[in-house]
Amino acid sequence: MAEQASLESPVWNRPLPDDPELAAQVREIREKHLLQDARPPREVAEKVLGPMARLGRVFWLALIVLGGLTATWLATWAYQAYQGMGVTGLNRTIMWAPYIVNFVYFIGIGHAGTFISAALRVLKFEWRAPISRAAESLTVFALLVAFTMPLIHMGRVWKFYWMLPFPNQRQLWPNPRSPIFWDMTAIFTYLTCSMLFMYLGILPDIAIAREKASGWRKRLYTVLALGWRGTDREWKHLDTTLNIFSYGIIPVMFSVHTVVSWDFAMTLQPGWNSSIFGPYFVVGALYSGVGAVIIIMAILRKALHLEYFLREEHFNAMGKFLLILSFTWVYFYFNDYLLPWYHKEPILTVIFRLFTSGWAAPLWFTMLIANILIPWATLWSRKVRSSIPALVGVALLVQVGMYIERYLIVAVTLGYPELPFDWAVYVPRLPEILITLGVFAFVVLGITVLSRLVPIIPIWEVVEGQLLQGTRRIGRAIFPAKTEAD
Amino acid sequence: MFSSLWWRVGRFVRTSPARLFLLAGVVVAGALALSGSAAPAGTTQPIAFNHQVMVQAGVQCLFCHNDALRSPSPGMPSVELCMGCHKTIGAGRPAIKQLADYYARGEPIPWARVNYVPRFVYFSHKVHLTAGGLNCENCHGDVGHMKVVEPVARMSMGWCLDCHSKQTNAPQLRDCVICHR
Amino acid sequence: MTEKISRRDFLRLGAAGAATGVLAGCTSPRRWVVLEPFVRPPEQQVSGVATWFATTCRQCPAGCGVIVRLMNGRAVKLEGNPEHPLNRGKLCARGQAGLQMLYHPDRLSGPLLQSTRGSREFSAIDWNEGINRLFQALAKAGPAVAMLGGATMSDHLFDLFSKLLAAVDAPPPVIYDLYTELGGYRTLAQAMGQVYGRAALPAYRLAEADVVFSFGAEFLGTWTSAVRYGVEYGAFRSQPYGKRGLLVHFEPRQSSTAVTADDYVAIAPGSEGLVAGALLRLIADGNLGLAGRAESARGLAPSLDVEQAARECGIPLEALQRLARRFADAEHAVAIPGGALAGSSNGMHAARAIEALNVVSGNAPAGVNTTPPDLGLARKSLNTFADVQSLIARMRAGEVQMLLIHSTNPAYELPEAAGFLEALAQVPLVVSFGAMVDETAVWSDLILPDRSYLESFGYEVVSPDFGSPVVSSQQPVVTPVFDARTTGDVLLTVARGIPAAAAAMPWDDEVDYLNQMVAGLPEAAYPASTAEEKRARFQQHGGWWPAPAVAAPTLRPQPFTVTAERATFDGNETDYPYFLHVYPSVLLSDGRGASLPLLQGVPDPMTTIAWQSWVELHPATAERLEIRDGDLLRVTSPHGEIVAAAYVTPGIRPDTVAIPAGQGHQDLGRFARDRGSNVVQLLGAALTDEGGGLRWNGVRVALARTGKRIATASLESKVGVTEGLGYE
Amino acid sequence: MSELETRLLDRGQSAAAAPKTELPSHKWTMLIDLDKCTGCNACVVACHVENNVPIRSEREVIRGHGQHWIRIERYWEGEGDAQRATFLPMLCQQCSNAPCEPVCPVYASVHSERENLNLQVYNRCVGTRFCGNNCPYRARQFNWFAPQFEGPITEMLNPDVTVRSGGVMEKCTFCVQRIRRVEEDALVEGRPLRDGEMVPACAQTCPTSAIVFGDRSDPQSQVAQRLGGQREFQVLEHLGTAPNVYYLKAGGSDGGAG
Repeated sequence: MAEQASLESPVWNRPLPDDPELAAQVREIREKHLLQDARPPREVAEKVLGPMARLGRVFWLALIVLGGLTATWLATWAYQAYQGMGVTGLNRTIMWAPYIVNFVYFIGIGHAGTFISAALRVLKFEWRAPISRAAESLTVFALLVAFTMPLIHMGRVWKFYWMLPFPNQRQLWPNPRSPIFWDMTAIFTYLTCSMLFMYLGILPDIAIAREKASGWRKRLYTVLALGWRGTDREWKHLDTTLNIFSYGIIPVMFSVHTVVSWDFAMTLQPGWNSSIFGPYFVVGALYSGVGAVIIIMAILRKALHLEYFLREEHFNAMGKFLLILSFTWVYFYFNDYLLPWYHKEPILTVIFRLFTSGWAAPLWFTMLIANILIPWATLWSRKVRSSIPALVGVALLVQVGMYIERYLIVAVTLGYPELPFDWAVYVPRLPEILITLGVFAFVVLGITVLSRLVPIIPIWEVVEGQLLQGTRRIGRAIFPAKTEAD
Repeated sequence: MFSSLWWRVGRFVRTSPARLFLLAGVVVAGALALSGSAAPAGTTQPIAFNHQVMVQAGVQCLFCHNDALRSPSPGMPSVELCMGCHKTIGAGRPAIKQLADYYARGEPIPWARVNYVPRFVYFSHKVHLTAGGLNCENCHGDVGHMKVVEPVARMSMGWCLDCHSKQTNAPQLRDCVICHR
Repeated sequence: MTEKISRRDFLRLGAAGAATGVLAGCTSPRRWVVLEPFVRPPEQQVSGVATWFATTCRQCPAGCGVIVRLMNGRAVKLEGNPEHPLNRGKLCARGQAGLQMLYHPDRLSGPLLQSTRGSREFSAIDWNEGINRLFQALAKAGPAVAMLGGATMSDHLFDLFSKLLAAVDAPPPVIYDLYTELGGYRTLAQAMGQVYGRAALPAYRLAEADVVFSFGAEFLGTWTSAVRYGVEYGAFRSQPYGKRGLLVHFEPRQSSTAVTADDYVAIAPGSEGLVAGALLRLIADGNLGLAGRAESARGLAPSLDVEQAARECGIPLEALQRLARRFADAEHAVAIPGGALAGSSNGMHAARAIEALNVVSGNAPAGVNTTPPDLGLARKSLNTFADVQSLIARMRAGEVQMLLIHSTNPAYELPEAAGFLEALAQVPLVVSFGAMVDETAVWSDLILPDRSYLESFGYEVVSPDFGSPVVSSQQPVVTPVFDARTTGDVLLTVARGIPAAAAAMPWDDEVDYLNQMVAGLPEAAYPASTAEEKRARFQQHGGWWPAPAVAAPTLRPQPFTVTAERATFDGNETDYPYFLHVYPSVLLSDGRGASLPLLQGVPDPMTTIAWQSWVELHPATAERLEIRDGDLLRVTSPHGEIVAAAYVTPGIRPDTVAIPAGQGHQDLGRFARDRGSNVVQLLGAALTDEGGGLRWNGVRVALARTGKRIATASLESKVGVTEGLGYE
Repeated sequence: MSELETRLLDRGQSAAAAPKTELPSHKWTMLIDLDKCTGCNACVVACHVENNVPIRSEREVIRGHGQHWIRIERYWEGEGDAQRATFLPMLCQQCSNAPCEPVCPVYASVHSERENLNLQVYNRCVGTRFCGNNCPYRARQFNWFAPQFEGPITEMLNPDVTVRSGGVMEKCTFCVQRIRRVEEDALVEGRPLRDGEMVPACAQTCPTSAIVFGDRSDPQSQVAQRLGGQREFQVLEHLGTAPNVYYLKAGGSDGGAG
């Protein structure tokens, strides 16, 4: 009978079963699962668009602070470009460090977004619906930042275009053998795909916003909506395109961080030239990425009052996700260190000793605690996973841990080349620190601003999901279930 | 003429906005392509020196630029060398008077460089004139008919490569060290 | 006047030449370059093609021949003169850096007057006034004039100074500087005089040697003719039929010579003579070696107890015996007395004892037992520290009205105890000829800057010459960069005003003088018929030397005795627990190199430290005093104290600390000023037992942490090179 | 070079139909006899002067920005008081299989097949420093700041060598400017190069002649003659970089060749 009812009456006012016990079950299901807890589309839209338009004092404060930091970043960059790379703490042995660490880290962050929305879309995990866009926006801004890093790192940034293939009278081209060239290609592709993927997803929501908004927002949305009318044909196209993207973007994503890892794995530097770096970096990236998404989710939920959309179930799922990735990452990490520890390749042994008992030990152990001990100790418990503050805490720790891990790989390992005469230690100086702070600020700033410009929760996906959700009764129990769409 | 050009461009874009990107791309690529080379603009010389007159008077290039055969640089004639002839020849003319003044003051003449290559480019006149078997005019044009010498070619890397790829007896400019040290 | 102008053209043309370009390498090109050709080009000037001129290196007294590469009239590279029989085309680090002496930004342009000494407030005057003041003072002072010169002064200049002083009945110039003192030039020469009858610097041929015992002789770094010894050493290492000599080095600290030696023995400071004596004793008593060696050893060996000697020197007796056998058995064995021993109280004894080893092995050094042909050229004769002390005494007594100082820097180089500056206060007029404001110039009234050696004429009778006499010629290779004037001409100008001097110095300028001197030279290795050609070739080839003679030095030792004297040290063992080992820095030598960035910025071979000065400590010492690299230590001797950064190294005896000379300038240009500390301040003014040398190798010191710390400017990774890959 | 690169480089030169005249090729090789190296630093200073290598201030050296194309690496051998220092002159090894070349995105670090040298094209360098990281000898020097030559010192700059600006990687070139000079002279005189005609600044000044330089492809050259002795080794041979700088171990004879 329930099915019948669902087909006649709209999902948002399906009657509760008369049997109070069953009714209780249904209520429980509805409050637990967003997609079960259907509301009229208008209301759903309002829940998203309402807070979006209300710019409170906190928002402006954040805008000023983050904007300030971003400005500092650009100013410091200008100073560094004018003075020379010497203003950084780099030296004749460690020629890469701060910016490449950030580069790797942000590429990593950039992974999660697309992974969550594309992969989970492919796998038809409906619960991802409210998360996906926040994740994608994270991807886009992280990638933007990551892309500037190699430029900031260059000695003569004003010649950066020599790294791009363009016809010139010198008859010179970039070197296809250089991992940097692969990097550029991979990241460009990934960035473009991610942006398009995100933009396509936003289209219908912008159209909705266009209907609701007024003033400059109206004008803005009218342009951005590209005249979306929501005809069946448009929907059909959108669906197919998004599917194509979802399938296409996953291999790209894997390739990107593998290529990034090749920047190191392809060198002769002991501790870098390891064949496991590809998958190891990819997993590391996802690990830190998912963590970052959790943090962003929490922030948005608080800032935009999205309690209705982002529920315990989502954080719980992300928590599990984080735990699994933690396991995988540990597997690769110890693969990478078990071997040197066993075969005692001299330089690697020195580095290993440095991590375990040398000056780098505090960093190394902090990383182990943040990346392994805490997640493993906590994430198995549903209580932690579903308590947002706890989960965010863990996610933050994971960020710290993963940043340190990249730092150890790039800035510390590089200090130990083959000839002991050249060993060195890298100590950051103010410019790197300012720039690093600045880029972090920029990512947050970007998302903050974006979340106020476009619906950060994909309204149409949520509604669509809710339409397709129903309940099925088996005996005395009621379970959430997909209704056969006809 | 330009207005019509603008109109064409305008129409080209209007017909399909997407073409705007194409256009922008072309412009950028072109700009970048040109960016590598230094295009010398005209300048005034301290003395209105006239190569045409000298050449028609039968003075060979190597008479004044007399290091060209034995040195990477062709050498600029010393004021003394100029005066060698111009003590008598055309001593009355204003330009020659200027020259004489420089000589009397013992001051060098601040000639402005006409044919420019960047300082990280090492070009050897000696090799090109002897082993290469070129003549001055191959690169510097028909100076004999120039009242004021202007560069006939933008001496950019592409120009070097182009010539070396066309001349059969010129070596391939494969390794950068041939010009860049 | 052409000079001045054409010089500017040189610069302009240089600055404009397509190949040059300061910082233009990769920055966006300047579109418009002004080309300024010569007004009157110098002969054989081809723009863009290098011209080479031969001259003499003046970075140390050795007198190596160099050739200078000129591009568009600018000196861009120094190389050894391949023709020159002394250095044979080779050059050392200091020689290579010579160009910065020429192009140093802090060189003086024109004479300076200092109203109050030490104020560093100079007022520029023009040359006429400067020379005039010199003349007036000279005329007034009469015989109460003194001259203090350095060993790097050109011989012709020395001659002119001597003639001038003689003309006014003043005592002859005193030639003394720290470099020759640290090299033990004077002491060793005297020892040679006692052993072989001719007091000259010894020159040891290593090319064919089987065994070389070096007693603290840093002959591959700084000692006498280091470049030539480098050449010799190269040959020594690759002799015909794969023969490779054995080099044994005795020194308390691992110098770069010790590093290259096959066998290095860290002996107690000041025990070189004792080692030599013990070796003699062992050869004599053990009847060691080839025929006749033991006999001659018996004649010379001092009476000493070998066990005890071995203990004192810090060598196990077996090792000593092994070494004695090696030396005695070697066909061609050479013992080299170094500069270090000359600084210790028993210097002369040690030198004799070591030379006795050569007598035993029958290998006399070159140049000490053959009287060279008289070239008719004046040459410097070095003075001892005792002579300097008597000069100082005269100054203090007010017997010196006017002091001339050229190419030496006593205010920096003499220990405080010598009381030079106090004595200087008694001298009414002090004239410095320094090209830069050095510590001494600061205490002088008048500065008449001399030209750098690449801008001026001169010659150097090479010493030590390795067998055959060599005269290196010096000529200007570029038109002067600064408005400095050659002291030679200054002196000749002044002399005109003084009748006696005018008679003694009839030349109208120094070139005239040189030409007449050169004209008197016997036939050279290169053909030269007329006098003009002779002069031309003299400059062109970079000097005069006879066709190579194969006459091997014959051994004609005088009767002399070897005694085993112990070295004495200032300061008792309890208050001053460590021996102080002073050594000339390979790069900065005695400090004259400190003004050149090229020598300051290049890392020292043993410590890889640049721009700084340091105290070398044994790890045990460091552990006892809890000292880490870079800790600023207060080094105290009975005579003074300095503060210097610690450098812990296994390359030194636990009972010794080593400090290089050369840093710690207050003046001498922007690159030398206020870096490190001057080790000379730790030394006393005591003399050695014999020969009147400064006893600079006879001081004990105490170390104390100041609690402050500096970052060591070293190139090496200390962790890397000490712990390395950590295989145990 | 890979086929693809060759095609990329050939683009535009495809116009050349007729066979091109190729300049003569060489195998420039350096031999360093550690038995003769006395660590006197003459080579270092000579290199600085010849190649306009800037001297960095004390502050820079402390910050690890010391810049020398050739340096004397001093190691310690043995234990305790028996420890003895050893010198290892370290410069660009001009690897035939250079790790720095493939990683450069703009061909600033590029191999010259003809000279068998490892070129660094300063004016092409964008300063990614990838090459510097990938050089196991750390022979590449980066200009952390634009070099400063004070006052008249600018006048002793060698006009044959580009003065590198800030943000550019540089390294030992085997004094390629000298190589080119003698090559150009030989080309003009239409003769092959003579052995010993080309000597880099370090080898020229080395008092003990520990450094020997020449063209390995000429069997009569001193280098070719001396290669293959028992003492011969290459630094970090096992990495397969195939350096063109050979070292002779210190101590012990190698049958006259040392």
